[in-house]
Amino acid sequence: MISFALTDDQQTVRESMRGFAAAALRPKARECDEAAAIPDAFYEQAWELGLVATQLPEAVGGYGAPRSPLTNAIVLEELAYGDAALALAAVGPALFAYAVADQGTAEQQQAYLPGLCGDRYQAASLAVAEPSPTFDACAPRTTLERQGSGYVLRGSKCAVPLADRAGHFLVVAREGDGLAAAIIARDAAGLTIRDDKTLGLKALPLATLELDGVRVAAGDKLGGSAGADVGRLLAHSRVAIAALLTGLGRAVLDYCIPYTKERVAFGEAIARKQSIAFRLAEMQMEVDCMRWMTWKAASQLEYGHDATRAAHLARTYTADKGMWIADNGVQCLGGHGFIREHPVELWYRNARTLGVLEGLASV
Amino acid sequence: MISFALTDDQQTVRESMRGFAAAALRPKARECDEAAAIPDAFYEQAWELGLVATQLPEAVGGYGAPRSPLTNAIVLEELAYGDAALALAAVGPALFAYAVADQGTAEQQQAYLPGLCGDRYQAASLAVAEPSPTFDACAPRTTLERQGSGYVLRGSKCAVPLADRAGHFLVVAREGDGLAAAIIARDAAGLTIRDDKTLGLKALPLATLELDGVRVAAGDKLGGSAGADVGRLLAHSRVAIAALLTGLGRAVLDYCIPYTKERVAFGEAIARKQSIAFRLAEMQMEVDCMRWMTWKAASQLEYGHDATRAAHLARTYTADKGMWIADNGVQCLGGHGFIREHPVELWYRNARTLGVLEGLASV
Amino acid sequence: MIDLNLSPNDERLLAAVREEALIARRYARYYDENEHEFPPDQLPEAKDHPGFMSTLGQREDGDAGMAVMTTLIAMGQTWGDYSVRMRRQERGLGNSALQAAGTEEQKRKWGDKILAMAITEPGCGSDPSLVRTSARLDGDHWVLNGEKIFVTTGCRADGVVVWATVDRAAGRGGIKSFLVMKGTPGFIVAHKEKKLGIRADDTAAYVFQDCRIPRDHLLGNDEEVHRGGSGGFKGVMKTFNMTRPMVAAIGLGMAEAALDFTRDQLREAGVEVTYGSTLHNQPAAAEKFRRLEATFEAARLATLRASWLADQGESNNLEASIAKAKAGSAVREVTQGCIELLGPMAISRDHLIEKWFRDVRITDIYEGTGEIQRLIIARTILGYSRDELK
Amino acid sequence: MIDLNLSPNDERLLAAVREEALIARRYARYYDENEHEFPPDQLPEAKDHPGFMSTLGQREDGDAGMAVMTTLIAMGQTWGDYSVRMRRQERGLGNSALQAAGTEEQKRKWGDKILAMAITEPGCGSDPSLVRTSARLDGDHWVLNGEKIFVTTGCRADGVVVWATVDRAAGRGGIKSFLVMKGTPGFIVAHKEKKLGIRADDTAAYVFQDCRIPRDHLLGNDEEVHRGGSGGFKGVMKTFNMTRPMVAAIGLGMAEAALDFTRDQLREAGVEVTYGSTLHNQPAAAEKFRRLEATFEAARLATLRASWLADQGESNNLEASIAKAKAGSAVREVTQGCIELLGPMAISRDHLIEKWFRDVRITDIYEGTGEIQRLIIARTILGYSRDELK
Repeated sequence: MISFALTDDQQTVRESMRGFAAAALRPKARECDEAAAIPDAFYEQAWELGLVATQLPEAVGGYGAPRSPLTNAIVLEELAYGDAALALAAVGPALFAYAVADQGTAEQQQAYLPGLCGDRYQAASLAVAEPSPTFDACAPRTTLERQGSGYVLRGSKCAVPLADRAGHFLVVAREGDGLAAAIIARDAAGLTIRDDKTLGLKALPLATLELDGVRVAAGDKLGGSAGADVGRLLAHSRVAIAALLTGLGRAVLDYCIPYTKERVAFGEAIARKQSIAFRLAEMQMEVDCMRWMTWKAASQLEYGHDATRAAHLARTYTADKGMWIADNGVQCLGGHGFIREHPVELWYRNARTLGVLEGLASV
Repeated sequence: MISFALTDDQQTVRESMRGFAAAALRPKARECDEAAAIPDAFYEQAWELGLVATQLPEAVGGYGAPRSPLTNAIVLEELAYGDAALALAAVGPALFAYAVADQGTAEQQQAYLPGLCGDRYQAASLAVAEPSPTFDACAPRTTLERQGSGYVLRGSKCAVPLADRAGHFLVVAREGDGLAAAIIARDAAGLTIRDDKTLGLKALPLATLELDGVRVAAGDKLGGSAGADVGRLLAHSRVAIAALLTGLGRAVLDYCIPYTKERVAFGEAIARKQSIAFRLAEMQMEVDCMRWMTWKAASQLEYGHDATRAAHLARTYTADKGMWIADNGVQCLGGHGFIREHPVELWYRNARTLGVLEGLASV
Repeated sequence: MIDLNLSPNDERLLAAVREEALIARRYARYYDENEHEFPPDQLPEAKDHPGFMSTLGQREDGDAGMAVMTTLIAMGQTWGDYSVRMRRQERGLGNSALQAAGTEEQKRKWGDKILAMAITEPGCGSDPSLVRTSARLDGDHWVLNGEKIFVTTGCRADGVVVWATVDRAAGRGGIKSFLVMKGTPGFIVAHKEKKLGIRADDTAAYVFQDCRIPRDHLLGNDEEVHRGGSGGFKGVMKTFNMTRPMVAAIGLGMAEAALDFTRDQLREAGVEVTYGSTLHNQPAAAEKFRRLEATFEAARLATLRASWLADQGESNNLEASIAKAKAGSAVREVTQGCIELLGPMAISRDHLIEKWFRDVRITDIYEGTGEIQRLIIARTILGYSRDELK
Repeated sequence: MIDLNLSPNDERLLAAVREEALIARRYARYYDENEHEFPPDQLPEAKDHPGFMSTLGQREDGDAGMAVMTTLIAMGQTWGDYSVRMRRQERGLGNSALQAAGTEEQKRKWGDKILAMAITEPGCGSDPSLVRTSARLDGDHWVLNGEKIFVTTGCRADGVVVWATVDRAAGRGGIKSFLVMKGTPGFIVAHKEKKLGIRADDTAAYVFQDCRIPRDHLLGNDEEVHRGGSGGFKGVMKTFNMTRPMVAAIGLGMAEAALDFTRDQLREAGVEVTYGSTLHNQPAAAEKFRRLEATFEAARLATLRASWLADQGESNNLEASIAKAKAGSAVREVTQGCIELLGPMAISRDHLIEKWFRDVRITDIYEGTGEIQRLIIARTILGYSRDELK
C-alpha cells in the first residue's frame, strides 16, 4: 500500500518532539557547540521522555511499544530540527539497546537491557566507523577472531558516540568473510578510549576506541553463536542518519525563509530575487525528497523487507542534499552565514559530519 | 610561461575559420542533420582550406607548417561553433594523417600521406570506439596479434568517422599487455563496414567496422616494429573533442543571449529574470573554463610534455559542462527548445554524442 | 499508517501494465523514425491480449488509491513507450478541464469525446495572462480568433478546450475556456511539429479564423468577467494540479526504462550494481549508477506523494509542483547519465536509450516549465503573491 | 604564444613558496583553536630561512608576468595556511585602493602603512550604494559617523580606507573613500568576529563616532559629487578588479591542499588515482577525485586568465568576476568532496582538512558574493545596465 499517513500516535509523538526540540535543543545548540560539551542535566531531561525504553520489551523493563523504525525516523527528524548533536545525545543509548532487542539472544537482552530502562540516564553505544581513508562499513578492518572459549577484537574504531559515558559498546567487526558484532564493557582489558575532536557535532562526546586484543566472552557475540544480521543493523543506523539530515535540512530552510524576507539589498527583500527564491524552492523540494527517501527505507525495515538498497540510497541521497542545503543556507545569509552568531555555519559543519559518519543513531 | 596570447597567425586562422563556419557550416547544419547526409560539394569546399595538408611535411606534399595542437584546438572550436558534424567532416582525414605524421615510420609517411595532400578531398580515418557497455579507450577489446610475417586484427569498432569514404583506417587495438595501432585498407579481407545511425552528429558518416581476422602487413603497424605511443594519439583526439565541445558550448550561449533578450514573459524580457541571467552567466563561466582546460592540455602536447592527465581532465570536464550548457540552452528556449526549428535541440543531441565518443578528431 | 511498499495486488496489476508496455515498445522505433504517422488506436497484439484493465479486478484493502495507481500505471506505460499503447487512451487534457470546470450538461454532452487543451500561443510561453486569442459574443455565438501552439494530442482529438480572452483589459479575469469540436468552420489544424523527441505524439498548432461556436460552448457557462482577481481562470488552473503529477510520471517511466536497460547492459559486461558498501573499492560505474537511481527514486516518491494527497482530497498545489519540478530535472540527469555510463553503444539508434534521452526532455518544459514550478513553490513557502515574486 | 606550463624558474620560486608554506602550516591548528590570538609578524623559523622573495632573483624570459606570479604565490602561501605566514604580508586591501585611487602625495604619505578597507555595513551586504556611514565637511575636517563590519585585517592594520557618503541623495555618486589612521579619536575598533573559518584572520567591526579627519584624507581629493553616474565610485570599484583574482587564488590554495592530502591518503590506503582510462573498471574513489581535480584546475586556469589580462594592461572586469565566481563554487565542491572521499577520518581535528573545508567557505562570500559576480557577468554579456538587471 502506498500511504504517507501518520498514525494518531505518530502525530502526537511528532508534536511533542517538535515542542521538546524547540524548548530544550535549539536554544542550547550554540552554547553547547562552543563549549564542546552537553550539560548532564540535558541527558536526564531527555531520558525522562523515555525515548529508549518505550520500544523495549516489558520483560526487560521497557514500555513494550512495538519497535517502529518509521516512528523513530519521525522522532529523529524533529529532534535534529532542534540540534543534531543534542538529538544524538538524547537517543544515543538506543544504538546499543535496539540492536540487542532486535538481534540479541534472550540472555543478552536480560543481561544488558534492564540497565537501559532505569530512571537515570544510562549510556551504551555502537562502534562502526573506523579512521581509515577507505572506510567501508560493510568491510571493517576491525576483526573478531575465535580464541579459546570466546573471541578477541583487534582494530580501531572512531567517532563512537557517548564513549565517555557508555557502560558497554557493541563493536562491529569482520569475522572471517562475514560481519559480526560483539559486546564489550568499557573497562575491558585492551580497550583504550580517546576523545575525538571533530568538525561538527562538537557538543556530542565522540571517541576513538583502540581495541588491542580485547577479549569477548562466547555469550557476548550479538545473536550468540548464530551471529547477527549486521547488514540490517547498519541499515537501521543509515536510515537514522538520513532522518537526522532531513531534520537539519528543514531547519536550514526554515531559518532562511524569514531571514531572506527581511534582508534588503538593492531596494527589495532578497527573497524576492529569483536567485534566492528559486534556491529556497529547490531546498523545499529536496527536504521533501530526503524525507520520502528516509520513509521508504524505514517502511521496508518496519514491514520486514530487505532494506539494504533503500537504506543505502537514502543515506547517499540525504548526505548529498543535506550538504547542498546547508551550503546554500550559508550563502543565503552571505557574510552573516560565516559568523557564529547565526546557526547556519553550525549546520554547515554538522551536515558534512553527519554525511560521512555511520553508526551514530538507530531507528 | 603562463600566456594566453594567440600568435598573429593564430588570430588570422581564427578569423578565417570563424568566417568559414558562419558562411559554410551554420547555414547548412539543420538541413544536413535532417537529411543525415553532407553534400560532396562541402567536402571539396572544406578541402580547399588545406586544413589537413597545412601541417604535413613538405616531403610528402604538405605545406610543412609546424604541427600545432594549440592552433588546431582554436580551429576546431571555431568550426564546431558552426556545426560539429560538418567540422568533423572537414578535418576528419587529419585523424589518420596527423597520427602517421607524428608517429609513423618514414615508409608509412611516404606510403600514406601524399594521397592526403592532393587537390581533391581524400578520406582516411581512425577507429577507436567500441560498442561495449564498458568501453575504455585504454583497454580496447579489439586485438592485434602476430601471425606469420605480419599481424591480424580481431574485434569490432564503432562510430568510425568517414568510414563510408575512407581509403584507409588506423585501428587502435590491444597488443599483448600494451596498445598498438594498425593501418588497414577499406577493401581488406575480413573487414565489413556497416553504417551507424546515431543520436547526434547525424550528418557525419559514422560506421561500425567488424574486424574478422583482418591481416596487417608487418610494415603497417604504426611506428613499425617499435610500435607507437597510442596514449599520446588518444590524448590528441581527446583534446580535439574538448575543443569541439567548447565551440558547441559557445554556440549555445551566443544563441540564447539574443533570444532571451527578445523573448518576453510576465511583462519583461526573460533575460532580465535572475533565473535566466545567472544561468547565462554560468554558461559564460563554463565556456571559458572549457577553453582553458583544452588549451592547457593542448599546450602540453605542443611543448612535448606528457598530456595524459590534462587531456583526460579536459575531456571529462568539457563532456560534463558541454552537456550542461546544451541542456540549459534547451531550457532557455522553453517549448521552442524542443522544436527542430531552432538549433538548440541539435546541440543537445550533439553534446551528448561528442561527450561519449573517442577518436573523432585530432589536434 | 505510513507504507511505501506496493501491495501484492498492485504489484500484479503493474506487472500486467509492463507486459503490455514491452509489446508496445516493439513499435517505438518505427513511429520515432516515421513521425508523420500515428500509432494505431489498437496494436495487432491487442486481440490476443486481455489488457491490464481486465486484471484490475476488485481493489483490495491495502491497495493504493486511484490517483496513486493512475500515476503508477502511467509510469508503467511510458516504461514501454511515450506514445505507443496496446490500446489508445480515451482521454486528453481537455477532458480533465471539462471534469474540473464544466457544467453537468456539458459533461454529459462531451464526456465521451477526446478533448485536447489549447493554452500556449506563439507570443506567450508559460504565462497564460498573455493569451491573445479572443472570443467575441455575437448574438448566440462566440466568435474566436487567434493561434495556439504545442497542443498535445491536438491532431487526433475530437475537439479542444481553448483558452481565450473575452476582455483583454480584465487580464486573467477575462480569460475563459471554450469547447470547439473538430470540423467547426474557421478552426484550422496545422501539421504536427517536428520535435527533438516524443515524435509519435501529436503536438498540433491551431488557427482560429472567425470561428463561430454556440454560446453554451463556454466551459462552465460563467460569462461574468472578474476584474482583478483570477476569477473563472481558477477553474481551468485546477486542471494543472491534476496533470502535473501525471506529467512527472510519464517522464519517470522512460527514465526507469533507461535505468533498467543500463543495469542490464552493465551486468552483461560484468559490472554488478550492489548495495551496502560505500563509495570505496566499488567500480566507478556502479557508484554513478546508484546516484542516478537515488535521484530517480526521490522524484518517484515526490510524485507519489502529490498523487496520494489528491487521493486524500487534500490540496496538493505545492506538492504537484515539487513532483513536476523534481521529475523534470531527474529524468534529464538520469538519461544523460545512463548514456555516459554506457558510452559509444548508447548513442546508436539500434537501441532505444538515445530515444528515451530525447523523449524525457519535454518533461521539464510542457505543462509549466521547471522555472514556473519553482515560482509556484517559492511563492507558496515565502507567502508571496504573484506580484511580490515574479 | 599560448603556453600554460610554468617556466623552470617560476617552478623553483613556487617550490620555495611552498617550502615556507609547509612550515607555516605547523602553526595553523594552534591559531585556529586560539582565535583571540594573532599569528606573529614573523615565525621563529624565519631567521634560518631566507624567504622565497630572496629566491625570486631576476625574472627571465619565459617567466610569468607579475600579476600572474602574485596570484600563484598567494595560492602557494594559502596552500600552507590562510593566515599564518613565515613573514606577515605588508599590505591590506586598502593599499590596493590607495594605489588605484590615491593622489601621488597620498601614496607617498601612506604607501608604507598597512591599510584595511571598510565597505560593508550591518544594513548592506554587497550593495555599496546602501552605504550609510556619512562624511560631513566641517571647516578643514571631515566628520565621519557610522558602522562597518567584516573589515579584513581590520584589527592589525595601521589605518583604513573607509567608504562613506557625502550626500546620500546623490546615491553612488556621493560615495567617497577616506583614509583614517588608528588612534584617531572617535574611531572605535570592536573585537574580531567569531567565524566558521579563517579564525586567525582578523575581521573587525568599526564604529565611527564624530570621527574628525583632515580634509586631505579624502582619497583622490575629488570632492565633487557626481549626480547619477557612478563618478568617484569608479575609482574605488577599480580595487575590486585587482582583488577578485587574488581572493580566488587564496581559496584555491587551500582547496589544492585538500586535494593533495586526499590523494596521499588514498594512495597510502591503496587507491591510486590514474589517468587515461575512462569511467569503467576504475575505483569510484579515484573517479570522484579526478572530477574534483578537474573542477579545481578549471577554476585555477580562470584565475590565471584574469591575472594574465591584468599583466597585459587589458580590462579584466568580466574575467575577474568569472575567476571569483568559479573559484567560490569550486573550493566548496572540492573540500566537501575530499571529506566525503576520506570519510570519518577527515572530520577529525587531528587533520587540517576539516579546517580547509571551513576556511574556503569565505571565498564565495567576501569581496562580492558569488551572486554579485554573476550579476556582473550577466550584465556584461547581456549588455544590460545596472537598472536593466538587478
